[in-house]
Amino acid sequence: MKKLINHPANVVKEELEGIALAYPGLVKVHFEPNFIYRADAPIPGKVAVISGGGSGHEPMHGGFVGVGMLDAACPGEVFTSPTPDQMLEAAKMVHGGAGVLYIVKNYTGDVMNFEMAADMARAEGIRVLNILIDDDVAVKDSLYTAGRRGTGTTVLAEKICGAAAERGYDLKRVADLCRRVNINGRSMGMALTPCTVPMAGKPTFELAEDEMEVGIGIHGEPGRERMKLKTADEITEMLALAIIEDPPYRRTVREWDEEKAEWVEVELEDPPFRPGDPVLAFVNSMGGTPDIELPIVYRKLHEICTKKGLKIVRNLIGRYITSLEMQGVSITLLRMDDEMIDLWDAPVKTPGLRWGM
Amino acid sequence: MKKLINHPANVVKEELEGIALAYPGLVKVHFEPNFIYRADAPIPGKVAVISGGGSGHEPMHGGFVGVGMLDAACPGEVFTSPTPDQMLEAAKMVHGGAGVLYIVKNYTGDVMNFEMAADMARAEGIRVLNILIDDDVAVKDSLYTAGRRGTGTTVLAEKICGAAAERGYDLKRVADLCRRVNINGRSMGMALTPCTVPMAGKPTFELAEDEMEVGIGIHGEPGRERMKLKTADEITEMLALAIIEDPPYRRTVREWDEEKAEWVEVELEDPPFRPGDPVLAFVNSMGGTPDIELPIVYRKLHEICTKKGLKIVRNLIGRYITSLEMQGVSITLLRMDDEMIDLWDAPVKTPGLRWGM
Amino acid sequence: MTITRSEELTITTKELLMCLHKMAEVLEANREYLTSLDAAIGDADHGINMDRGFKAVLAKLPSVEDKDAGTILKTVGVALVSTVGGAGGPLYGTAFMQAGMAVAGKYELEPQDVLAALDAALKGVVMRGKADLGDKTMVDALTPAVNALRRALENGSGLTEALEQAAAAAEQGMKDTIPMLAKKGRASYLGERSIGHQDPGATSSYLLIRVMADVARELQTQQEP
Amino acid sequence: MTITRSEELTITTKELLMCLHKMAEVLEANREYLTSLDAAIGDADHGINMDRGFKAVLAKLPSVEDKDAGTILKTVGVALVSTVGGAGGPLYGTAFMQAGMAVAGKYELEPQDVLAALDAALKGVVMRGKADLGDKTMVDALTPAVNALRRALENGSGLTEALEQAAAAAEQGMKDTIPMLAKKGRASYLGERSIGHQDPGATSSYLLIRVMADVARELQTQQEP
Ligand SMILES: Nc1ncnc2c1ncn2[C@@H]1O[C@H](COP(=O)(O)OP(=O)(O)O)[C@@H](O)[C@H]1O
Ligand SMILES: Nc1ncnc2c1ncn2[C@@H]1O[C@H](COP(=O)(O)OP(=O)(O)O)[C@@H](O)[C@H]1O
Ligand SMILES: [Mg+2]
Ligand SMILES: [Mg+2]
Ligand SMILES: [Mg+2]
Ligand SMILES: [Mg+2]
Repeated sequence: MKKLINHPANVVKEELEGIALAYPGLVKVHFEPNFIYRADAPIPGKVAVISGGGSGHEPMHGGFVGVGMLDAACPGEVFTSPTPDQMLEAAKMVHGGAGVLYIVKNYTGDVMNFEMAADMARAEGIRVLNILIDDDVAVKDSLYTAGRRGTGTTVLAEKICGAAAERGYDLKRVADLCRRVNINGRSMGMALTPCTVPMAGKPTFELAEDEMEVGIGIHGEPGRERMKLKTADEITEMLALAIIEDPPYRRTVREWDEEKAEWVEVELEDPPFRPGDPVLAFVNSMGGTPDIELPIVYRKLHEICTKKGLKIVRNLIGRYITSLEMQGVSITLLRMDDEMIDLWDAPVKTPGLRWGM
Repeated sequence: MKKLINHPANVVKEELEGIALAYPGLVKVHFEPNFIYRADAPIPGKVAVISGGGSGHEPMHGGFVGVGMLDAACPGEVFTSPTPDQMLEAAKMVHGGAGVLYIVKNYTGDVMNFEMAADMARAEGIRVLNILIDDDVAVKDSLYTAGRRGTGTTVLAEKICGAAAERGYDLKRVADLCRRVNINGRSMGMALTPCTVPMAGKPTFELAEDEMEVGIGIHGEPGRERMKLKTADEITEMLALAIIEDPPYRRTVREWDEEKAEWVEVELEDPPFRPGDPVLAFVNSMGGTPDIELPIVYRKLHEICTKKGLKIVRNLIGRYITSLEMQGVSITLLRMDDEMIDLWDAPVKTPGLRWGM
Repeated sequence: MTITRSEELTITTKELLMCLHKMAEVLEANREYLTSLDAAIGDADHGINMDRGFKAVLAKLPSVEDKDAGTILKTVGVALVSTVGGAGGPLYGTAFMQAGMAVAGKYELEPQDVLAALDAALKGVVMRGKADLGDKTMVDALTPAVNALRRALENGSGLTEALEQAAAAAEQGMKDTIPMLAKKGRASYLGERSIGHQDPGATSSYLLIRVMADVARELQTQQEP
Repeated sequence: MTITRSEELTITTKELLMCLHKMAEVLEANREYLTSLDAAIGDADHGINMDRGFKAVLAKLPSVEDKDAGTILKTVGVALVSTVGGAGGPLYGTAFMQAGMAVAGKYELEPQDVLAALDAALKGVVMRGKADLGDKTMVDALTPAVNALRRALENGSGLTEALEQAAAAAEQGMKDTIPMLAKKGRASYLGERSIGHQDPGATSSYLLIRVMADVARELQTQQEP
């Protein structure tokens, strides 16, 4: 294992120490429990948007804390969901009296930990809603699986909901928007190489020189299928068509019902893409793929979208939700509406995403 | 070789096609000869800042074309200096009548090609000055080598000079500023892994699991020394001290003398760092190193600078000048003055660096 | 019920603490093993997570060593919830917290208390994770273990023997996860590819019950002259 | 000078074009070889660059096939400058452009013309790159080649023989770069580590001169009954 680290057990702690030193005016770091939060939090009257998940996906989520995006992020160990006490303490630190939105990627661990945290926060009198992101079309059904994983759409939801909260949307509106972003976003990823969790010390799987994994998540786990290496155009087409031609996806998710004051099962359906849809096209490096390769993928994605009648109105190309040093790419398409476009364009100032200020 | 490409020979061309599709309002791409240029160029009365070099260092230089930074960038083949016709045509396309600054990294190929281009552009009546960036302290002398290589300081010079040009500085002033940035900036890098040039198909060198290369350039070439792998703290200390304790560096470079209308040898000296110096600290991933590791390096760099009395007034942490998928890191320290800080903070809008707009 | 009270082994809080220390040792010893199982069908952290969690447990135990078994177990649960993370954290955390509720106030655990605690633990895991038998999770090791424990005690076995049977059932349950297709947790994303691999959570569950059986046998041996 | 004009081989533009085609072939065949030499002490692109450059040259040649040798060579130089890039582009580009200037207007090259062209090429490389003998560059192959060619012609050898000696000298010069410490170009950054490796540019220079000698021998053989 070759990494710029001191000791595998200290990676997250030392990363957080570095972040605290690097962006003092923008974010602060709380240790034990660990979370990164806006330097100017709490902002009275503003909904606090909080996310979190395992480390190793940088810049997500810690790199998205700042003005116009997240109020706090809770980093777990590498590829391991954070714990409820982190989420609870983060909520207590940044909430401004207008409630907290937890944006949760749909992984069993994340879901359970964030649900526990929400219960604990409510017990302390803080309004909390949890919205799940489950956008990975590599997972076909939700009956025989834990449901679709949360991947690329998470970044877009954090930006759009962060902007909404900054504009003064109330908790219910931010949560509804987040759900809307989620059901309109779809992703799929692939890997050319595995990655190595520092504490594990060896790659999460092995791939021959002429093989790739398709339909991976973001935790170095093997994907749905191993296949022979293909060209960038073929890979892009495979991912893009899986997304664009994905049928309606129906499942139930657990959300907190504020009126009933209990967790309820909510049925959701993702409408499929249709010709004429305006979309945000997001080409994301899994971490180790160099920037020179991303426009090659974008080029083909643009061609396919055009052929399918999808109009790319915004794009995002780079490393935003990664799996350590894994080489590979994921594609996310998000059907946009005017409100979402407007919120996407709103100023944002975080270590990982910045414009307009 | 595992890459998201179609054919090794088409990598640069298809990358450029993708860039043209991805940032239509911001940059345009000219093919044969290849260059990327500001969509709103030429800007009458503004000095045009142009750079270029081999591809494989993305986002440098093409990702730095836009408002407040480069007017054009000329990408060569991977790790191969571009050709004079690219530089000439780029100059003709973007110059706004106030002259052109070529920012040139000190590699034999880049230097010769940019000198030929400058001669050709002057023959066509365009005022051109070339300023060299030679900041890599891994190269000790200039008598027995081609002189220090241009590395991390290039990114900072492009930002600062781009901002100056945007503000209306004249050619001489932008060139003087660029020279000042160069003599105040020092860098050094190291690699944990090699990288693979697409056309070559195999790694540029081989390293054992417990080895690293120290004092590398940015072209996948082996470094000054191969040594046993060390911890992030030890590596950071090694690079940082080599930079901070570097003695005055003296060499002659060729610059164009506008009065004499000929190339002249100019003697330059880089003053060493002194306690109290305000610096910009730049921690750069060589491409494949994941973002989680960079704050770990920054943390130690911050400690060392503090101990040495250097005051970090600005920083930049991320992937900006890379060697394809190479894992490793480079550190650059730039002694700042108020003018440089002010220009650093000025708005910039490029695919690779953006703030304030 | 034909259990002769006088012959019975009971577990004091001191012995419970010893058992928890053993669990921590065993999880440390099996860290790579559990992690490699998780690498095959998950994300290669289960052993690391459990080891980190039980190290945190060890750090917490001194502060409750004079307390009742319920308090000790709840403390373990809270420590696990706040240090393990992932799926394992809430699941094992809930399991220990529920087990603690089941024996609240007790300073000595009789066989029925052990059964009540383990049964509560299993119910806690199911409540939190909603996995069914056959979904290829820790439930597939815990369920047969609790059933075997109950049956053995009902049939008049002593605690040592009953825990031995529970451990054997857990081991079988763990092995039975190999041919299963995962339907819960991270492994479910692999679809057919999850078949042929042993579930890491079922494995850690077996290991923990194995420790309980081993500790009981050791105590029994010490008590017999 | 004791050269008997009647015995002499001259090079027509058609033959020059043939020679350039051969050069392109040889560079293509040696692409990996030159690149691997460059990987050891440079950046692994010299073979790729030269191959790309000469492929571009081939594409340009039809447009000048009726032109004089000077125009042909200058066209080659311009094509190289605008397609090779790196250090090789300006250096070889300048070399061919200068060679072209040296034989401007000629449709047939006599031995002295060949010498003048090669000499101009070398001077062009030195003017552009400022390398000294012993710096471990193409200059270390070109200089002995030009010297050998001049000496052989002065000593009365025919062009074929003289070019054979030039090629042998270039080959020796190329090999002599192995123990050298690089002082110019990318390899100079390696310091001591550049020692023990053959310079890629010296190697491509040898290969090009080798082609000239081979082509001359072939023409000679064809002309002799
Ligand atoms: N819904 C669930 N119910 C019960 N056990 C589960 C559930 N989901 C996952 N598990 C168990 O958790 C184990 C994985 O734990 P761990 O690796 O610590 O968490 P993560 O999957 O978040 O990395 C699996 O092997 C499985 O036994
Ligand atoms: N200053 C110089 N003068 C003469 N030849 C040089 C000089 N610098 C480099 N070379 C030659 O160029 C060769 C490398 O060419 P190439 O690989 O195409 O360019 P680059 O080094 O830019 O990648 C070296 O092997 C050396 O022979
Ligand atoms: Mg995990
Ligand atoms: Mg090169
Ligand atoms: Mg796991
Ligand atoms: Mg080279």
